[in-house]
Formats: sequence, structure tokens, C-alpha cells
Amino acid sequence: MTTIALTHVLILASILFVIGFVGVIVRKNTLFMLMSLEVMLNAVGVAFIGAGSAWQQADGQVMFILILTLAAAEVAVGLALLINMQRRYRSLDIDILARMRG
Amino acid sequence: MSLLALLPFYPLISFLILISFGKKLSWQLASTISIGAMLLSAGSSAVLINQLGNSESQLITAHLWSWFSLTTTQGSATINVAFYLDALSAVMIAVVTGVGLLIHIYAAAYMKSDENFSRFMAYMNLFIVAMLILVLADNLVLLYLGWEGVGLCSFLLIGFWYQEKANVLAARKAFIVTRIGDTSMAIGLFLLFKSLAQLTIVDVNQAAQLSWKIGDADAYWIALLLLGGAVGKSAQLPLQTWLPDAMAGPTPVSALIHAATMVTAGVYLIARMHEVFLLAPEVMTYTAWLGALTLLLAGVAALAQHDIKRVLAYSTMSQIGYMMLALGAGAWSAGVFHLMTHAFFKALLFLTAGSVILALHHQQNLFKMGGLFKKLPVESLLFIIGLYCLVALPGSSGFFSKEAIIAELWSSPTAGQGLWYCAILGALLTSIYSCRLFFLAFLGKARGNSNLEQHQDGHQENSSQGHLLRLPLILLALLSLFGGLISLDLSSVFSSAIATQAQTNFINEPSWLHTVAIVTPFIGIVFSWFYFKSYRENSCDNIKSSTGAISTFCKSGLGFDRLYQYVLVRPYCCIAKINRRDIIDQVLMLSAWYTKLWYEVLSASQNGSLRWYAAVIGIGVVGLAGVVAL
Amino acid sequence: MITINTLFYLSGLLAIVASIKVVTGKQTIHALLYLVVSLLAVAVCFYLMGAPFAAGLEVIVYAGAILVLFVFAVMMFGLAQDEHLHAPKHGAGQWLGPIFLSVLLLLVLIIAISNSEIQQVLIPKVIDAKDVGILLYGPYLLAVEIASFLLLAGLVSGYHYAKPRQAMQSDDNFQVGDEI
Amino acid sequence: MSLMTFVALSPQLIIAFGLVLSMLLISWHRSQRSINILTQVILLFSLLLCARLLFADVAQVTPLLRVDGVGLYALMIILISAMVVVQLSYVLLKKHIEFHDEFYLLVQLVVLGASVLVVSDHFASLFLGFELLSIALVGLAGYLNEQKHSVETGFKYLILSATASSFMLLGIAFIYSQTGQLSFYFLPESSALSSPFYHLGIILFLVGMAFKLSLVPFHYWTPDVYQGAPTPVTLLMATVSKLAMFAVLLKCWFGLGYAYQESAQSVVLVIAILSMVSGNALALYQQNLKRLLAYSSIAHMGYLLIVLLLSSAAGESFAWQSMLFYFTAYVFATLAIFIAIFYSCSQQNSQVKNKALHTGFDDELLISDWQGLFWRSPLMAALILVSILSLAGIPLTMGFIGKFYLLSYASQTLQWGMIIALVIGSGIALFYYLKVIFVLFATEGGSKVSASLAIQARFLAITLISVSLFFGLFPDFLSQILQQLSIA
Repeated sequence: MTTIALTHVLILASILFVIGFVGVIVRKNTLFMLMSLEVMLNAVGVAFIGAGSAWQQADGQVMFILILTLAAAEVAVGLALLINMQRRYRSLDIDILARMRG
Repeated sequence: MSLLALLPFYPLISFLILISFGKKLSWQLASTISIGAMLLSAGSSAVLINQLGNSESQLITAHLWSWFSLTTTQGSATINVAFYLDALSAVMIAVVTGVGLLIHIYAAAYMKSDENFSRFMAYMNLFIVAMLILVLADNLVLLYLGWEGVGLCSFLLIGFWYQEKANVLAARKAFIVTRIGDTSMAIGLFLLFKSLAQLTIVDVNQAAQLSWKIGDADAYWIALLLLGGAVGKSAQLPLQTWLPDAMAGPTPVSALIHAATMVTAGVYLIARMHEVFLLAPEVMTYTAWLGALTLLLAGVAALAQHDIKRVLAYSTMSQIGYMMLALGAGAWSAGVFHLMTHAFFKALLFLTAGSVILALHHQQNLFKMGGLFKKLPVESLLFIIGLYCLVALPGSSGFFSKEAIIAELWSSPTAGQGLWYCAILGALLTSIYSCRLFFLAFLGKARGNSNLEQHQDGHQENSSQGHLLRLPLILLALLSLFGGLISLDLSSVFSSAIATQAQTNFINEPSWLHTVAIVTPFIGIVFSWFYFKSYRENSCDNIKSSTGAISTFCKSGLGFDRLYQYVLVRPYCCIAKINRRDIIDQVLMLSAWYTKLWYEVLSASQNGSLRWYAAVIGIGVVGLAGVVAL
Repeated sequence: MITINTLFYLSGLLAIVASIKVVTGKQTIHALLYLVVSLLAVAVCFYLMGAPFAAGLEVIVYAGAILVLFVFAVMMFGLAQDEHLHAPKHGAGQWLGPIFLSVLLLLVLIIAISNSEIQQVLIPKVIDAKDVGILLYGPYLLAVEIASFLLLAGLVSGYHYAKPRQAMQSDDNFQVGDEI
Repeated sequence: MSLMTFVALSPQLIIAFGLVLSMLLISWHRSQRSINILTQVILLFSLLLCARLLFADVAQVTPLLRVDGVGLYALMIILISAMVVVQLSYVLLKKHIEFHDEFYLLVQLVVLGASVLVVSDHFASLFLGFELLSIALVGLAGYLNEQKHSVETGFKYLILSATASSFMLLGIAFIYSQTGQLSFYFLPESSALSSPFYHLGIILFLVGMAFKLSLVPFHYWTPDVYQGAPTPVTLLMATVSKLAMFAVLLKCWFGLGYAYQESAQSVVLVIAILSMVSGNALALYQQNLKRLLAYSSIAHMGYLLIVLLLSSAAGESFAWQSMLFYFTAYVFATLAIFIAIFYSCSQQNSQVKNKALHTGFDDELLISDWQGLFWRSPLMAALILVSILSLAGIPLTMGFIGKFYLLSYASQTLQWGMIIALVIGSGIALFYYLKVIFVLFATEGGSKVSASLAIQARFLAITLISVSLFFGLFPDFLSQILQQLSIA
């Protein structure tokens, strides 16, 4: 059936996902955090497409398209927030935003 | 609506009025409302008890509405808001409304000058409501409601003078410690419900008889967990530590809650669920031993206290130990009887102590008192009556009830001879600390209070308050003296228990038992007469601690050899001294400390950093995967 | 022998390397370009998995639209102060990486398209645009509708946050390093 | 699609249609007042349709949605709390000269997302509803620019919820890769069950859910976002989002048979016990009221997880019944206490308004600000009292019955660990709940909050108090309805 093993696709997706997640944790720059989130979402897309092709269903691709809309909406809000932050604090350092605690 | 259904509503209405209008009410109005409500309650309970005596079935029920229903695999159980009055709860409502009424009258006078008077009376009323719900509840859920309500009111009242930190801490401690017991009880109730699918008390008792055998594991665990709840509420070992601290509340509170009513809730619970306990004889033995240990421990602790209210608190603990001992030994009626008489004389003692404290401008230290007999003759007389009953000298109400308990211990299947000796030792201790208290406070010379005379004048002026203070005291004194003559017929409640008891034989009992039991208090008194000579005669101005007492004792050298001193007195004093700070208390506080530590660690991790928060999501995933993999 | 598998592993590796570069990059624009490379590599993977429609969308929407949004945003910030702090050194070294990755990707693409064996294996298991469309506008019709509301939500909140406001003044008293 | 499906879906359609209408209204006539009224009308209309459909047959609308009684009941509660939120927002926003039409649009979008969630029957609709809810809430969380922490709140919520939703999506992808099915009500083959990806998928999926329900250890956003967001938005998160999430979780939990899988059960057990204990421990010495409620909500969600642990399919309807009852009590109590917080805050803010222009105001309220409130505003104090007692699960309130249902459920399914954790947790909880009650009745303290409530607020307060007391005293009425719904 499949020439590409499903497990391998899922492992690829996991690796990409983890890279993105590490980016979210490690980077101080908010722009990079948003980019890392894109990497994570993209990894999820890989997993869905792989699963869809393994089962020979179009559902995986439909889910991918829905994820695409999510990514677009998320980026729009994220960048708008970024602009807001830049205006207010003149910096994109996420560690500024740690004033609520306890 | 029947009279029974209305019983808790009088104080409830009074509570609502007082809490909503609060400060707008004058003292007269507020006290009239609260005392009036209590009067109505007490009156109706008198009528009800009369009706109960005349009725055929020996019980009165009132169904208000069905509360909610639970569907289980074994069918559905409906929980009603319904009241149930039988001989056992009749005793309880008599105590709660009767003693409650007298304490309300006293409290109205005692707290007159407090600016939050109406709030105080409102809480007192609410307490009565909760207590009535507890004792009248027809099912265990409603009983638990009353149980929690009582705890809440106690918390509110101990911390009534919340401006002082110590009071708030005491309130908190009482709440936390009793919560431990409540937790155990709640788990017990769920286990019970799971096992029997019943929550109505009558049905539970019936179903327990049908579906369990004696010594069944279910019965064992449920009884043990319920005992845990009772131990918490009744301040028994190892959850006894909250009671002495609870004396931080106003004195009427100590009298009402921590002597007469609330602490007896545990005793009531066990008596109420006696059918379950009968199926778990081991737990009954534990109950008896817990009671006995508490009795001795509290007696020893009472010996070393400086604060008059703390002495009384420890004595309450030890008297409840007697009740527990009685329940554990299967002497159900005797236990409940002692509950009632104890309520009378302990309320009397506390209230009189309150009057003394008031007269001395809130001086509670025994070593600063002395010689009060001459200055406060009425109070002293009342106090003597109270102590007379506490020590259980012949003729007093305490005598009847305590002897009834001790008499059943020797040949009880769940108690035995060891516990009999404990009870006798306890009686000895009781008489010793009572004498010590009396000598220190009322005999000898006045120490460190010159304000008394001046206050006496003020006291005279305000004679209406004085009368109000004394009226309930005198009534209580009468009850304490003659309360022993009230005959309780609890056979309808404890019928199954009596059936079991009939098998036990009293043949093997030696004849000297009763004599010893009666003589013991006298031995204690004679002993203290000589041992506490210095307190009594009080030639020096300052007596401080028990080491002083030991040296005085040495000098007098009245027939006690050195061995006795080193083997018994020293360790006793040591234990008493250590126990003044309550070892078990420290252990319990450790758990509070753990909670606090936890709070601190967790809230430090809440550091506001987004990157950390995101990282924790990853850590969580890894952790959960680990949990699944293992 | 070059099979689909080797091509897939190669493009997957490319995607991983490019993603690592995105995450570790110093300069925003460079990181964005690496992200484009990563997305393209993933698109190749999609193609190899028999989802050409998804591969197309990946290129058009992700690399084409969403990343352009990023680029616009970066332009707007005018490369803020933290960019200057780590100003990159110009040199040939930093060009090598992207060039290498891109060339590799190009090779994979060319092989995948020109190799007839691979095409033969691919064609029977392709799920093309038609299948996706039938599903999307059949059972998933409501999902499309809800997705449109999702975009609306993104639009409205984005508009709100980015809206210039007279009342809002920048927090002048705030200094970087305050309260951190 | 037949007419029947339109009828079954009418509550959702009304909201969607209302959104379009609202946008038209904005382009035609911008007015705070009219958009508020329109929103309320839409919500009310949808509520009435829900009530009408409540006992109708279950309707499957495309593979994505399945309209049933329990979902509609949850939606009704969601709509009621959304109406309260809109009312509060109106009070908050009308002080501003600027137009705030987006706010109402976003609230409607949140409600739409929630309404999709409660009837979803498919991972696609679950994910879309989830995201619709999240994105709109991100927009709302940092809505008021003049608030001190608006950007921080918005960013925290955006990044964390995006991270969590990617985790959830990866989980769904893994599950899908092993089972080949995205719809609920489908039991996987045994071959899938042995795959590690399947179990990993369930964990990841639960992570996303746990994040939204703010369960430990995915709870970190909760206190910060609760504190930083405008109070009506916090209320929206505390009620609408939580209820919708829980409803959908329960649906797929039972539908996909996770309830009977050991791995999923052990995950839930760990999360639940951690949440019950940590949530309460964190709230212990918290002074800020909104943070306090955030922590207490963590614990409440932990209690609710009890219904997820099931031993046989027979328990499912009781699980629904317990969960819906508990949530009704929780939502009403939360509404009540947030109304009180909202009015207290707005009075505080009006007193320091001038200062607010410069440094940004703060929607924060300390427990001590309520000191002696009873003597100044008995109605508000009564409102707080009833809701605190209900949250604490003191008898005679709805909260007690709710907790009782949970406990009896747990004792039937033999979850002794859960019961112990629940009882210990509520023991700790009483400590801080009582502190609030204590403060209310304290006499001293010259606090600023004097609280004279507006007419609508009085009406709201009295309604909430009486509802809570009524169902506390006569819960049978509600539980019978719930029983009927959950059996269907």
C-alpha cells in the first residue's frame, strides 16, 4: 500500500513539533515565538496529511485546510498584538510581560 | 405544621432578624428577640417531650419536604428534610434548648456592653438552629448539615473578638482540627451509603442489622470512620487539641458550645448509630480506650493549668472521655445520662467562672486570684455546687451518672477491668484538680488584684445585669443538684443494645467495686487537702508553679515516701508540663504547615513568565506520558 | 536507487534543519526565509505522500500569504532595538546555509517530478483536489462555515488590537528591565 | 439538508445570523445602546429556541454535529451567562466615548464557538469550536487598552492557548492516524489500542482540554489572565468556555470509549488529584479576589473530573446528570460573585479615574476591600454570601447538592482516592471561603467600596440569590429534568 511508512511520517511531525515547541520556550523575542508556533502547526499538518494518505481518505487534507485557517487567524491576532506591544513598550521582549504573578 | 417542624425555626427567625438589622437594634430589643425565640423553643420542646411520653410509638416525626433523591444501582434513595424525635433526641433537645435558654439569658447580661452584641446573639441563635437540626435530623445528610453548621458557628464564635490575632488563630485551629474529623466522617457516610444504599437513620440501622454480621469488615470501617468524626467534634484523643484554645471565645460561648452542647455531638452520633457500632465490637473497644486515655490525659493536663477556663476545658474533655468510655462499654443509657448531667453542671461551672472573671476584670490566671470566697460568696457557693457535681460526690447529679457508668465497666464485654481502673483513676484526678482549682481561686489570700473592691461597687449599681447574670446560675445549680433524679427511659432507643447486654452477667463482680467507686473522690479530696496546703492557707504572696508545690509537699512530708515522689509525682508533673504545650498539637500543626509550604512552592512557580508557563505544558505532557508508560 | 522513501527522508531532513534554523536564528528576516524553506520542504513531503492539493495550499497560503504577513509586520517595526543589539556580521558564511538548503530542495523536486518510477507509484494513491472538494463541500460544509467565522474572529480581534488610538499613550515611564 | 436539520440547529443558526445582522447594524448606525440590545435579543431568541427544542429527539446534522438534550441544556446555561456578561459589558463600556462594537461581536463569536462545541460530534467541529472560542477570547482578554496589563493578558492567552491547541491537534492527528476516524461514537479496533501513538494521542488531546479547563499542571495561564482581563471577560472564561469544553470532553470521552481505557483513566486521575489539591493550596493565602477565584476554579474543575472515571456504560447518564447539576451550581455561583466583583471594581475605578488616564487602571480587588460590606450594602453581601457558600458546598445551597452528586457518583464507581482528595480539597477550600465571609461581616475598616447597585444589578442579584436558594432547597425539580435529558 503505502510506500512511506506512517510511523516515519508521524516521527517527522513529532520532530518538527518539538523544534517549534522548543522555540516557543526558548526565544525571548515575541516574533520568534509566533514563528515557532507556525512551525508547530505545520507539524500538525504533516501528521494529518500522513494519516489521511495512510487511510486513503481526504479527511486529513480537510483538517489541514482547517488548520490553515486557524494559522491565518492566529497570525493576524498575534501580529496585531505585537504591534500593540511595540507601541506601548518599544520592545518585543516577552519577559517584559511578566508583571502579574503570585 | 407540627410543633416539631417549627422547633428550629424560632431561633432561625431570630437569627435572621438580628443579622439583618444588626446595630440598629437596642440591647433590650435584641436580647428580647433572641431570648424570646429560645423561650419558644424551650417551651415547645417541653411540650414535645410530654407528647412523646404519652405517645404509643415513642416517637414523633415531621416531614417538611423531600430534598433530593439519589439514584443508585440498588434503587433510589430519597433524602427528606424531616425531623425525628425519639427518647434519645428528646434528651438532646431538652439539653440544647433548656441549657441554651439559660445561657442565652446569661449571655445577654454578660455581653451587654459589647458593641457587636446583636451579632453575638445572632450567632448564638444560629448555633442553636444547627444543633437542633443535628439532633433532630431524620437522615444522615441532614445530620451532616447540622454537624457542619455547628462547626461553622463554633468558628464564628471562638473568633468573635477577631481583633485579636490569638482568637482568630484559635478559631482557625478549632476549625481545621475538627475538619479532620469531619473528613473521616464524610468518608464514613459515603461508605455507608455505598454499602447500604440508605441514608435515613432508621433504615440504616435496620439495614445494618440485616445485611451485616458482627465483625463485618464494612461495619468495622464505617464505625471506625464515624468514630473519627465523633472524636474530632467531641475533642477526644488525638484530635483534642482545639478545645483548650477554643476558650479564647467569650465565656458564654465556652459554656454553651464547649461544655454543654457541641462537644456532645460526637457522643450523640455514636449513640445514634449504635446499631452499626454494635456490629463492630472492636471499634467499641477502641472507643472505650480512646475515652479512657483522653480522660486520664486531660485530667493530668488539668492539674498544671494556670488559666481557670483552661482547667475547665480539660475537665470537659475528661468528662466527655467518660461518656465515650460508657458508649464503648455498651453503657448507652449511662453515657447519655452523663451527657445530660454534665451539661448542667459544666454550664454552671463555666458561667460562674465567667462571673468571677468579669468581677476580676478579665483576670483568668488562677495564681492571681485567691481568697474570693469572702468577696464573692454567691459565686463561690455556686462554684462549689458545680465542683461537687463534677467530683461526683454522693447526692449530686454527677454522682448518679458517673456511678452508672463505672458500674457497667467491669463486666462489659467490650470494656473490662483495665478500663474500670482507668475510670477510677480518672475520678481521683478529677477530685484532685477540682480541689486545686477551688483552693487556688477561692481560698487563701487575695493575690494581685486590688481592683476587686472598686468593681464591686460598679457591680452593685448595675443590679439588673447582676440579677440577669445570677438567675440562670441559680437555675443551673438546682438542675445540677437534682438533675440526677430525672429518670431517663431510653429503652425504646437502645432496645437492641439491651438485648445484647442481657447476656452479660454481673455475677463475677467483686463486692468492693461500688465502695471503691464512691470512696475514690473522697481520697482525692483528702489528698489535696494536705498536698495543696500552701494554696489553701497561702501564707506567701506568690505561688507560681508546680515545682513550688513539690517543695511544699516535701516539707509537709505527710506520710508519702520519697519513692512515690520520684516514681509518680515527678513524671506526672513532667507529663503535665509537657502536655501543657500539647505534643499532639504540634503534630497537627505540622499538616497545616505542610499546606502552607505547598502554597509557597506553588505560588513561587506562578512567576508570571510566559515561557515558563509554556514549558510546564511540555513538562506536563512528559510527566503524563511517564504515568501512562509505568 | 532513488525511491519515494529516500526523497521523503531527504525533504523531511531539510524541513527539520530549516526549522532549527528558524528557531535559532538571530535575524528576523533570515529566520522568516528559513521558515519559507521549511514550508516548501514540507510541501514536497505532502506531494510525496500523495496530497498535491495540500502541497499547493501549503505553498500558496502558508509560504505565500501568511509569511508575507510576517514580513510586513517586521517591516513595520523597522527592526527594533533588539535587532541592533545582535547586529549580524556580513560575510559569505551566512549565505552558504540557505543556498545549500535551497539547492538540495530543488534537486529533490526535480527528481520527484522527472523520475517516472516514482510517478507510477504515486499516481494510484493520490487524493486530488476533487476528492477534497467533494468532502469539503459535502459532509464538512458546516466546518467551512464555522471556519469563516473563525477568520472573522481573527479579523475583528486583529483589527481591535492594531487600531491606533489617541487615548492610548505609550507607557513612557516604562523602561526595559523594569520589574523583571 | 432537510428542514428538520435547520430546526435542530436553529439556536446556532440564530447566533450566526445575528452576527451578520450585528455587522450590518454597525455599518448602518453605530450606537452602543442598539448593539447591546440587538445582542441581548439574539441571545434571548436563541435561548428560547433551546428551551423549545430541549426535549426533542436527538438530531444528527451532517457528521459534524449532533444535537441532543444535554448539549442544549449546556447551551442554555451558556446563553444565560452570556446575557449577564453582555449586561455587565454594557455598564463597563458605556463610560467610554469610543465605540466598542467589536466587543459585542467578539462575545457573540465566543458564544457561537461554545454553541458549536456543545453539539459537536466530530473532531473537526470540536477543533473549530475550540479555536473560535480561543481566538475571540484572545481578542477580548486584552480588550481594554487603558488597563494596565492588557497586552500581557492578551499575549499570555494567545501564545499559551495556541500552544495548547497545537498539542491537542497533534493528539487528534495521532488518534486519527491509528483509527482512521474523526467522528465520535466509534470504538477503535483492538489493533489501534496497542499502538503507542494512539495512547500518546489521547494524552496530547487531553492536554488541550485540560488547558482550557485550567487543570494542573496546565493551569498557569488562569490566574494571570483572570486578573488581567476585564471582569466580564473573565466571567466569560470562567463560565461559558469551561462549560462548553467540559460538555464536549464528556461527549467524546464516552463516545470514543476513552472512559474505559486504563491509560486515559490514569491520566485523568493524576490530573484530577493534582488539581483538587494544588488549586486549593494556591488559593489559600491569595489576597486578590480574581486570582482567588481562578485558583478555586482549578479545584472545581478537578472535582468535576470525577465524572470521567466510569466503570460501566450504565453510569453515563448519571455522569451527565451530576456534571450538569454541578456546573449549573458552579455557573450561578460564579456569575453572582463576579457581578459583585464587577460592581465593586467599577466603583473603585470611578474614584481614581483621573489617575487612570496616566498609568492605566486595574481591575483588581482585594479581599480586604470588601471589609464590612454587609453593613453598607446588605444585598450585595447576601449575593456574595450565597455564592461563596455554594462554591464551598455548604448544605442548603446548590453547590452542596452538586458536590453530593459527585461524591455519590464517586462512591458508586469506587474511586476512593478521588473522594479523599475531594474531601481534603474542600476542607482546605473552606478556609479561604470563610475568610471572605468573615471579611464581609467585619465591622471595622474604612474601605472604599460602598456599593449602591443600579436597578438592573439589584434585579440580577435578587434573581441569582433566589435561584440558588430555590434549587438548593428543592433540587429535585432540576435533577429530574436533568435525569430525563441525560437518559435520552
